[in-house]
Amino acid sequence: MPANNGRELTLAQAVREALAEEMRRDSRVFILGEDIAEAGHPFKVLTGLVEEFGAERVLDTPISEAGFTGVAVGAAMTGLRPVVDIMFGDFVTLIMDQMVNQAAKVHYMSGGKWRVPMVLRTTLGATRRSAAQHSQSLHAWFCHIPGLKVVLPSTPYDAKGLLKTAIRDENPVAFFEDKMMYRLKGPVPEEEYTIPLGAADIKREGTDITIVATSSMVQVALGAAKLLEEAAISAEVIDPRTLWPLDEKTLINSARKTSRVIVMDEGYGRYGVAAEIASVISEGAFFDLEAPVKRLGAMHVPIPFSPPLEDATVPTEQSVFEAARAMCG
Amino acid sequence: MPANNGRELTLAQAVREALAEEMRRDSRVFILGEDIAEAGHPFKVLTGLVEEFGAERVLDTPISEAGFTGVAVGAAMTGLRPVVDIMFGDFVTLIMDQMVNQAAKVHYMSGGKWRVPMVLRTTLGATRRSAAQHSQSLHAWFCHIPGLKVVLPSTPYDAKGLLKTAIRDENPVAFFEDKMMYRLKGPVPEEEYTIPLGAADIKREGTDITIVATSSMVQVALGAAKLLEEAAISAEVIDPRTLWPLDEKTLINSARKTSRVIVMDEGYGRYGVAAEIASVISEGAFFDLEAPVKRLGAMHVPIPFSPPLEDATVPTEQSVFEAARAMCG
Amino acid sequence: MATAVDPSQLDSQTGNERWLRMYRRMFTIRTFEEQVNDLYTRALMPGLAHLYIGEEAVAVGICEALAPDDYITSTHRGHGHCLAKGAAPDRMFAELLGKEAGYCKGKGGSMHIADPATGNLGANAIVGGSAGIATGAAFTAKRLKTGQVSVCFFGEGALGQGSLYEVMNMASLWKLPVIYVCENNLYNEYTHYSEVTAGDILARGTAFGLAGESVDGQDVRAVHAAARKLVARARAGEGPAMLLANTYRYYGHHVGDVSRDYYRSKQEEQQWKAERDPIQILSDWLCGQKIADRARLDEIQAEVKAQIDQAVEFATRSRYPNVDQVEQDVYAGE
Amino acid sequence: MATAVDPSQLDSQTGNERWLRMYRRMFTIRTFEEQVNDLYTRALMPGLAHLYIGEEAVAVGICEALAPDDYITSTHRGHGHCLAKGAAPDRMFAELLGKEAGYCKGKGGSMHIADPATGNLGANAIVGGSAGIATGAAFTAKRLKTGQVSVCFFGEGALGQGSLYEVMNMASLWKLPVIYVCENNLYNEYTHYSEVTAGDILARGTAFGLAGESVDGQDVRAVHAAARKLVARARAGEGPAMLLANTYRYYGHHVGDVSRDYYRSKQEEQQWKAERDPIQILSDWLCGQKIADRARLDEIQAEVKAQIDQAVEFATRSRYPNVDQVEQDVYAGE
Ligand SMILES: Cc1ncc(C[n+]2csc(CCOP(=O)(O)OP(=O)(O)O)c2C)c(N)n1
Ligand SMILES: Cc1ncc(C[n+]2csc(CCOP(=O)(O)OP(=O)(O)O)c2C)c(N)n1
Ligand SMILES: [Mg+2]
Ligand SMILES: [Mg+2]
Repeated sequence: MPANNGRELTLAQAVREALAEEMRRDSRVFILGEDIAEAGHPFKVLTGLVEEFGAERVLDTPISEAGFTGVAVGAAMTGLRPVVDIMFGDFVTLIMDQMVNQAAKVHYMSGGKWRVPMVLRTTLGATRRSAAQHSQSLHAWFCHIPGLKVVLPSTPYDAKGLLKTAIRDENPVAFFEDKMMYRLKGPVPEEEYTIPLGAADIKREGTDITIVATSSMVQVALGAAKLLEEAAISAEVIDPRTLWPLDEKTLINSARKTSRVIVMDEGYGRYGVAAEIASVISEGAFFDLEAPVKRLGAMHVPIPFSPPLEDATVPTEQSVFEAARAMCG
Repeated sequence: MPANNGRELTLAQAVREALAEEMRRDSRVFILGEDIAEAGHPFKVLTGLVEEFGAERVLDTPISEAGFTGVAVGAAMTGLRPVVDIMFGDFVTLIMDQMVNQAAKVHYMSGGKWRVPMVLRTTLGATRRSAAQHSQSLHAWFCHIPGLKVVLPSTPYDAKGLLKTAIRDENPVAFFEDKMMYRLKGPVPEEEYTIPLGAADIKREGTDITIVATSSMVQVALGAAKLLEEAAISAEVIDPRTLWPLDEKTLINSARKTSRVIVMDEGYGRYGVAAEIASVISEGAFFDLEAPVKRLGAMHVPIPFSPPLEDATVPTEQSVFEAARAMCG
Repeated sequence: MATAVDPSQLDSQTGNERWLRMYRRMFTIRTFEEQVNDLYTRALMPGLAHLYIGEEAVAVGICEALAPDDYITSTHRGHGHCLAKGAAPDRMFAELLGKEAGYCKGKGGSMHIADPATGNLGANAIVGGSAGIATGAAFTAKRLKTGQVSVCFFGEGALGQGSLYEVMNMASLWKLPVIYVCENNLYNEYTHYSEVTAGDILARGTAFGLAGESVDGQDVRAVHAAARKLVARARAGEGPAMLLANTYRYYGHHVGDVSRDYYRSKQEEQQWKAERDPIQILSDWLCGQKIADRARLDEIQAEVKAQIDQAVEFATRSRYPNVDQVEQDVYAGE
Repeated sequence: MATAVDPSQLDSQTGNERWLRMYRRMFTIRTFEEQVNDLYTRALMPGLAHLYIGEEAVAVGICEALAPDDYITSTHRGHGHCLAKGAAPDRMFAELLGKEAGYCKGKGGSMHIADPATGNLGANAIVGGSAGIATGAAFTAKRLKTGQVSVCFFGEGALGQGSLYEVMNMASLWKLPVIYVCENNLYNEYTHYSEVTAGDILARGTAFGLAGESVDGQDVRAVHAAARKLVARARAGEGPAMLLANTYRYYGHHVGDVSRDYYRSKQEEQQWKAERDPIQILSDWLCGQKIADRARLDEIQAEVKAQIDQAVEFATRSRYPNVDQVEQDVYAGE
């Protein structure tokens, strides 16, 4: 990480800065989505961009997710670099054909001739009291599809560096931002930097147990690690940062070292991201594991509205702490 | 299994018979989809149904997958029992909003008041030289979503019994049929029977290694088991039959017995169904496993058209045989 | 296609009681929503809510043309539709607060009120997400010959969703008793509809063979007259229709949207409130026709306010669901 | 909206060479397709193919109005569009046989021919799946001021896909240089379009603000005239259009669909072939106008046949991709 001279940004600001820098650098980059121009997006992530880059490059669309994602695919094939904004991750249900049957396959089906350099930015994460259709984390679907890359940043620093790389990538990249993290602050240097896709980051070193966590779950894991420290358990926290490509080596090495692993992800627990990561680790570190890899995801229920119910659906520092202590006990 | 008096049906016939019986039993059941009436579906699975039940209950739709799936959700809520026909499993990309944000959540979001008893029938499977947009096996997406049930039959007998149960279920059920298996013949008794969702079936008993296989992969596993027998390795082949609910107990017990496990599924290998099954087994049989659970899925590539390339993307009897022998060696 | 309907033609059939009932309903919606805003502002309500104030005449004029067992589907801005179709304010508030006594046991919240007893198939937080459901309900009604009609309420933003046209096509082919009600309140969130909507709105329905009608959504009598006509038509098996109701929301897109200058002017808001208020328009007419005097209307207002106060009280006092509820209702019949 | 265009108006501009070139192209498509059918019947072709025979005038009339760098998107029934836009038959055949020399190295096959060199963004096996892509290409053209135009070919079955209307709306709002060409060959697979298509086809485009035009798809001169007009309009920045071309496919939905009695009569097929054949109509006109005589046309036919024979030969002889190709081209730039 370059020296940051104490500068701190929120995750929303980091995303905006990445977009602005890439739009300045490359006039082919543009953003399209709903209420993103003057409104700057309901989460205010894009405030100010239309003023700098104009309505031609920060484009308000109709509420036509499938349609404008398709337009982005065609624009990407013919020389532009679209960044598609899907307001809530729940609405990706509407764009799967364009992402999966078109964007992900165009390069392969054309024998490598056409390319689709586009970024899909959307959100994940619950606990905003937004109920079942505005709280999902559906990134596992994208991870399953060859031809797509999938990025889940967990800090402002990572968000900026990874988004810049995603925009420069020659392939369709799905980029998931946790809604609850938009206000999270963290160091972001003034100088330009990028972060390669496919490089996990060890957010905290430890020796007794490895906690692999994605996006929103990284902060929960770090909180749990502190609690564990008080209980004299040293937890290593690793953020894969990109789920495809997946940095299997870093995950497996850590598992070999600590011999115990918890995998956390905010998607639905069943048939989710944690299953793949757990499988990779179980395969790669089989002879070093002292206990089965434990998966902690969202409950296998639609996200309820009622606050006490919703809070029960996602892992917490306390629940991770307890799971980890039980494994190390 | 009831006595079958030697009667054999193809998988296509078994599906048709299940539909016809349920439509006779319950006048609320109807089918809708493209080219399913006079044409009887491009795969001829539905031949003869419109003649018996009329165009009101075997309904040709426009090429509007999202739209007619939505119509089915509303019809299911208000007293009918729709069976939605999506011609190729690849087109489920178009109906994810209706299946996931509507059908799967209506019961929960309404506090248990509205129900959505509907079946989505579609296909999976490659090697038909149909290329990347007509060869996918996308059932993993559905398994990930709470509120849905997911069925993958591997024999005519199972297809009939499971489909009848699916139609009688009070919930949205996704039912995936392997295109290449439509002509597969197998015993199907005359007498009525149903098969519960959530009960795995041991297709072949064995003691040295467990092969968990779904849909099309069951036949491949059984073929591999024969080859293994010649090499003096006794393979147990288990078909979970329904991926949600998942009969974890049967899978774990077999793994405990044999101590070695291969999981096969025709979906893309990464972040797929095999990861969940492997994780369930790794957790449940951890202390009994002699080797890491091995996953064998489709390659992580869009399905290519060219025959030699396409054939390389899916597991074969030979490749399973070799993997199993290596594990047991 | 957009023929004007003379509401006075219907007066004899509808009767004074009906107009007063509509007045009460509209005022109920408004008072309910003001309370929602208040609860939100006082940080007593979890999440967000989208207020229907200003648009009351649309929901009420249409639902008054429906039988109790006719179906509706609603939107993220759904309180008005639910109340107009007969929902009780106390259980609505309870739902908005995530309480067990709510219509959905607290699991749905503001955007997912559903109630089989009043034919409410559910509010829906996916823009355009309920068009299929409403069409499917009409399919059942036709197939089972129940005589029911289904109404799909949606904002003009849902004109951007292609699945709307897919189901309109099927409704038209199969002559289903469904009415697609487009509530054009001029804005998709923070964007004027004209920036994202090409061509002609009603033509989008008629191109698919639907009957099309457009109406002043601030005049409950006009809305009601058009609705009666289209409902009768649908019930008689003459097929689906699209009704375009021109209206306006007074508040923000949601309760938190308070600085609206960047997308619309205070003057525009003031003008609608002053000149086109649906409750004012109806009161003026009721008084002008001597169907009621100011005192009678004040009486109704007082009754409604008392009811709403009680409803808030009920909801505030009632309890949250037990945490073990979280895993229930995922699958039916289990 | 559907104004008739008099093709003779354009004759002076287009010239005789152009009509002869169109004749050659149409005959190339037909001969190509007959060979495809033959290869399939002799079990030499993997998978299936959807023949364009009978519809040649549409692709040729339109692509002749395009510049080499203008864009097209195509469908599952795409050979005609690809050839009309300039694809070479030998590499087409190679692709259909899954050979490495094919346009997509054998990875795409019949339904996915794509070729940047001829502006072919790709055939698409998802009905309606390329409407967004064609619109996006027009977006780029407008944004980069390249002057290119984009044509989206689709069968009338794609009218069932809602995303078509989503992108038409955007094309109209943003005045994009894109032309949506609806090839109405009367059937969606095995279902007559009238059973699944309500209302008025052209009105579905004009409702979204598109210019609309309808044309006899068997008359290449009529198609070409309409295309020239709409392409010029689009290139001049006047916005998108929908062109409805009425046509007919002579063969089955795909090569394996040989018993068609249950969905259409032999008589209907015969009548189209006898009375509305696009190649016959053009030959008659060419001879009638003395632009060519029968001998000249026979000469062209012989040349085309020889070229197609060579192309089949080339494809049959060329080799399959090596198996290690399977994991290449999944990600670009790697
Ligand atoms: C498919 C989908 N896309 C985007 C959103 C986010 N969103 C919620 S309301 C809204 C605007 C809706 O406008 P309109 O349909 O006119 O309804 P109004 O709010 O004006 O009543 C948007 C974009 C959503 N809920 N669903
Ligand atoms: C989204 C989708 N649904 C269904 C299909 C299966 N299918 C392939 S071609 C076809 C009919 C297409 O009819 P039309 O658009 O009129 O084209 P034509 O075949 O007549 O040229 C169908 C239903 C598909 N490929 N994609
Ligand atoms: Mg609106
Ligand atoms: Mg057709």
